[in-house]
Amino acid sequence: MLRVEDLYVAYGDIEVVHGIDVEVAPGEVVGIIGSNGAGKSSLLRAVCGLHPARSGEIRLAGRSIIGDPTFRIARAGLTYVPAERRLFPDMTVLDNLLMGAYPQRPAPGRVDEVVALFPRLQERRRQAAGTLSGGEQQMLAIGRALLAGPEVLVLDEPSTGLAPALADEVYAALRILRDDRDLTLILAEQQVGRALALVDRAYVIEQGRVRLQGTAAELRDDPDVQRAYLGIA
Amino acid sequence: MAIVLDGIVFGLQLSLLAVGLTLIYGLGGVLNLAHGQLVVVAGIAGAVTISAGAAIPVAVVLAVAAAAALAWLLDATLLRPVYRLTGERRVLLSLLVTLGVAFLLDGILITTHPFTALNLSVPGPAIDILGVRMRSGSVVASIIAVTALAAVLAFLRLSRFGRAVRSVIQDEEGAALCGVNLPLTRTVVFVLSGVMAGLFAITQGLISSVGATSGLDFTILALIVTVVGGLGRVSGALVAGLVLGIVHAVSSFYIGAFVTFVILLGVAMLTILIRPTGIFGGGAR
Amino acid sequence: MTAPVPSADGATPSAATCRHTTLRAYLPVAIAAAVLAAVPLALGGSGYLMSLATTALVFAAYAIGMNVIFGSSGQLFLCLGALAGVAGFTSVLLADDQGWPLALSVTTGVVLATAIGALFSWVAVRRNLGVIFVGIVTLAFSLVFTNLVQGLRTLTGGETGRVVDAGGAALRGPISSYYLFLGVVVGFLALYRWLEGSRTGWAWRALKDDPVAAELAGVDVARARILAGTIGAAMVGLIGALFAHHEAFISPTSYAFAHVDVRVLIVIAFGGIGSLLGPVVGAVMLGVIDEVLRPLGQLRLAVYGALLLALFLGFRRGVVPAVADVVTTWRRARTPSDAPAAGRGTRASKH
Amino acid sequence: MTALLEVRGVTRHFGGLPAVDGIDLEVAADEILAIIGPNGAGKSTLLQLINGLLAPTSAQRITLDGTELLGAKPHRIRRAGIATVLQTPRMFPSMSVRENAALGARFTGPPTGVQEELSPDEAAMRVLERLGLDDRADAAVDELTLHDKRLLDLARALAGGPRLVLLDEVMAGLNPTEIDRFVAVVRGIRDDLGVAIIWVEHVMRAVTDLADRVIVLEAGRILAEGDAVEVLRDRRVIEAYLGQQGDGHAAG
Repeated sequence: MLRVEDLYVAYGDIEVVHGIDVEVAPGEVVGIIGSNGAGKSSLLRAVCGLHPARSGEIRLAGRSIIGDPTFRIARAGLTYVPAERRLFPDMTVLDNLLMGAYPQRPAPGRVDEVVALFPRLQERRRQAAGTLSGGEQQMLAIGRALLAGPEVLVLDEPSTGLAPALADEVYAALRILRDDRDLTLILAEQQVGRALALVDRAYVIEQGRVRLQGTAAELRDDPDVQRAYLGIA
Repeated sequence: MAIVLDGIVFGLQLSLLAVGLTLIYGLGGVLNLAHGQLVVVAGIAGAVTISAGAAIPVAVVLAVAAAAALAWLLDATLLRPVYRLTGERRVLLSLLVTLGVAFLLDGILITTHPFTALNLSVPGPAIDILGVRMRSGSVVASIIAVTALAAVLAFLRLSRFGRAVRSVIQDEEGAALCGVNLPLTRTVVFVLSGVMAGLFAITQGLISSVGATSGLDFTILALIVTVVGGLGRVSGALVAGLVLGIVHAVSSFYIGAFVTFVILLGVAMLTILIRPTGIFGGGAR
Repeated sequence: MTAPVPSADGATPSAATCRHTTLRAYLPVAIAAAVLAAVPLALGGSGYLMSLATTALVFAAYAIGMNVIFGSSGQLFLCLGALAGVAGFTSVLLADDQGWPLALSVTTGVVLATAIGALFSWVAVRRNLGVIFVGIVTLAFSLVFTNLVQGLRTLTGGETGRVVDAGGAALRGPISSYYLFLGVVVGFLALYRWLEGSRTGWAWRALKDDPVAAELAGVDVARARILAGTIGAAMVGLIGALFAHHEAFISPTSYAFAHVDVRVLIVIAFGGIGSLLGPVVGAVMLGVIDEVLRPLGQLRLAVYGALLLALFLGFRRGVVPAVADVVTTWRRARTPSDAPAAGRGTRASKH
Repeated sequence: MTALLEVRGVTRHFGGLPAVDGIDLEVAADEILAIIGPNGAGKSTLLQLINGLLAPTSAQRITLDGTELLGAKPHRIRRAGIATVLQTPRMFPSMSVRENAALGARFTGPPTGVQEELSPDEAAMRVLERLGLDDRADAAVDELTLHDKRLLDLARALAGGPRLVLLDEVMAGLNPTEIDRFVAVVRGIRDDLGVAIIWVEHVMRAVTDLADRVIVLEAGRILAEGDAVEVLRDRRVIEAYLGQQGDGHAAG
């Protein structure tokens, strides 16, 4: 479904991703785990076209999308939920959700379906997004992405800045999404425990390179994961 | 009362001018100092068409089309290199480039059409509104302004594309992630602002006249309203236009025109110094 | 390899080198002064040509002021004409109507313009206003000024202006006034060069490159910005006041936005923002263009607009520096030894 | 212990949420203190509260050697003796390497460990020699590698004679060899010049190598503090980094 080959990403002259390969099959749930600064966000921002890749290849359903503008990649079915969420603060929750479906009209009932996943949003439909709490904003960001009806949903650190209880709530929703087998899910997370409990398979990224990869079960039992992951070489 | 009504009419016109300016700024960080020249181009295009013997409606359509076309041309050519920059550098270059455009157009229009002016006198008697007699020209102008503003607001609030425009103003990256085509949105809004400038020219032609030398004045008026309403805030521009229109009318009547202009400029300066986000900036909704 | 040098030994030669480089720094100013001083000889004393040359000097001086304000600290003042006009009208009113001595009235005018410039800078820094807000506030001030002058007819003569009596032979004679303005321009250039080498100059360079890094390196960015606005406004005010007395006539037109600010922008765009002699070269070019375009009348406005566009879109750094670059590259290309190293950097990787 | 830097009760909110929540900390002269913690824990915010780039929402005091720095502008804090090196090298591209370093001395005292009066250029050369950049003193900063840019940033900091240097993730983007070189340089600065260092880092190898003491931040508060190896074994620290394993046990 998504294939990243030998990707290099740099900010100015700081190269942060040094030749990463990632492959995700349709319907798979894949984790990209690693400590902060490991290069997870840079990898994902390059995948969705928000930051240009220095070199490499990115294919979505077999078609090269490298160098495409973000809006085209979004329309091609890959939707990214950044850690900063990027909501429209002065627009209502409902308008934010409807923007997710842009440029089509959302299928009837689709908004209700998404809101059903996050009941907290229900009572706040007419409220401005900027007035929501951090957890609600994260839910809205995921909800907005779902309204696009993506084939690949990419989530960047959905637990960032959330109290544990709220993070649990977000992850509960993600578990429901995982069981929807039409959706391919890619999840970047620094909380390796949470991530491995959700995904089928994961890549452990360290300093811009893939350090380990394997099924969730393999990685959970790997004594190297914690060490590698904490960045102690 | 008649004065206040005059002020409201003028205020509606100001809103028409300022909403266009503020939308472009909100969307692309471009402060178009040639906005007034769009009005002048529309005015002269209309006047020339009329003097060539065309019917008024044809002239009106041509006038608005001329402003829209010029706006499109600006966006598609000279502003391309500007959009490639980011942040302060984009704002600065846009200021200098559009200032250059303003003088370029002024020079050409003043030389080629020194005495052309758009005057659209509407036949018919004055009309009684709330016990006040209004010239029919003012009534028609108000109807045009109100209709245009309502249409723009409805477009921004209700249509999918309008929602996309608002989303870009609030968060460019978020909008791109939702699949919004940013360059296309910018172009459409630029043309829309041209249409509004053209309509302003029509309303101004109904009430007084539009000549080649008034470009800078229109730009400054739009700028004042935009600043007082909060740069990039549509609802702010709308309210500020009405309020300043009334202030303008009352103050011109009781104090005099030149002091009025100084007062308006002073209000704009004070707004920036005290509350740069605008006095009526309730949000981009 | 540089070995650590014993300091007693190292001090003397380095101090000498220092003085040497200091003097060399003023060499371009001296050359410019010498060349400009010879201009009246070349023009053969024609009164008309002399007045054109004097106007060019006036614009060079305005542009140096703009270089101090905008070039060094990035504050877009769109009110140079108004600042000059404040000084000009103040000085004329005090000298002609109140009978003040010329020197005192000019000084008062300059002080007033300086205070206004300093105030704008101070507010902009305090409120942390971006380039666009500084631009709008100062543009609004320009228009307020023009409108006030036109409105206060009894004092200022309104739109038509008024005759200025105070002046004296030195300011009025075609040759003497040329040298007087030349003295001011050379003084400004020397001051500019001196500032460049001073702590303030380094503060300006640093804050233009990166204000946050400058602040972190110990630069008082706010003070440096306000100083730029203040010094620049003083320069502009001085020229504005002298100009009024020189012309023997004052009107809002000679200080209008379209007359002063737009042309100064063209001058510095041509000469290169922040370059020492750029304003002089740019002002001469503008003078020539003005003269060539005289028959065009109002169409000159269009040419100014086109120039502004072309200069800022085409030569972001200024025509003079760009030409200098081309010449250097061309020279380098002819000496094949160091050709491959030229102009290569890592900057290309930025997006 | 007499503290060089003392921070008491510093809090900073962003939009109502605390990024730094009532932090107390002390740094001794010539100590290397590392601050680690997951993304968004408030590490960089804390540094910016110390160097003045951010103003605290509330605070009791921030003192350097007894001098109150609370509310001072960044340039004042720099002149008082706290220099900063940020993750993204902040260069002055219009200046040469030497001029970049000299700028650090122009507005402050002489470099640390130097007694005599030096011109800014001389001060710059001293520091560039120490960091091994003197052979490129007249180069343009564009020509430097990332590693050398960080060194130059450090040179600019040292040229101003700081008592304390704040390093914000300066190992990010360096390769292993460069990390080793940089670690040696940082150690040299502390050992030879007696400059104290607060160091936000996530390259743990460098932290365990260098730090005298480690503070772990989570959600704007200090979660653990102590010797590097000890802290990294701390159960709470591992959990903060890794998140809870699966469902159920919600750590308070």
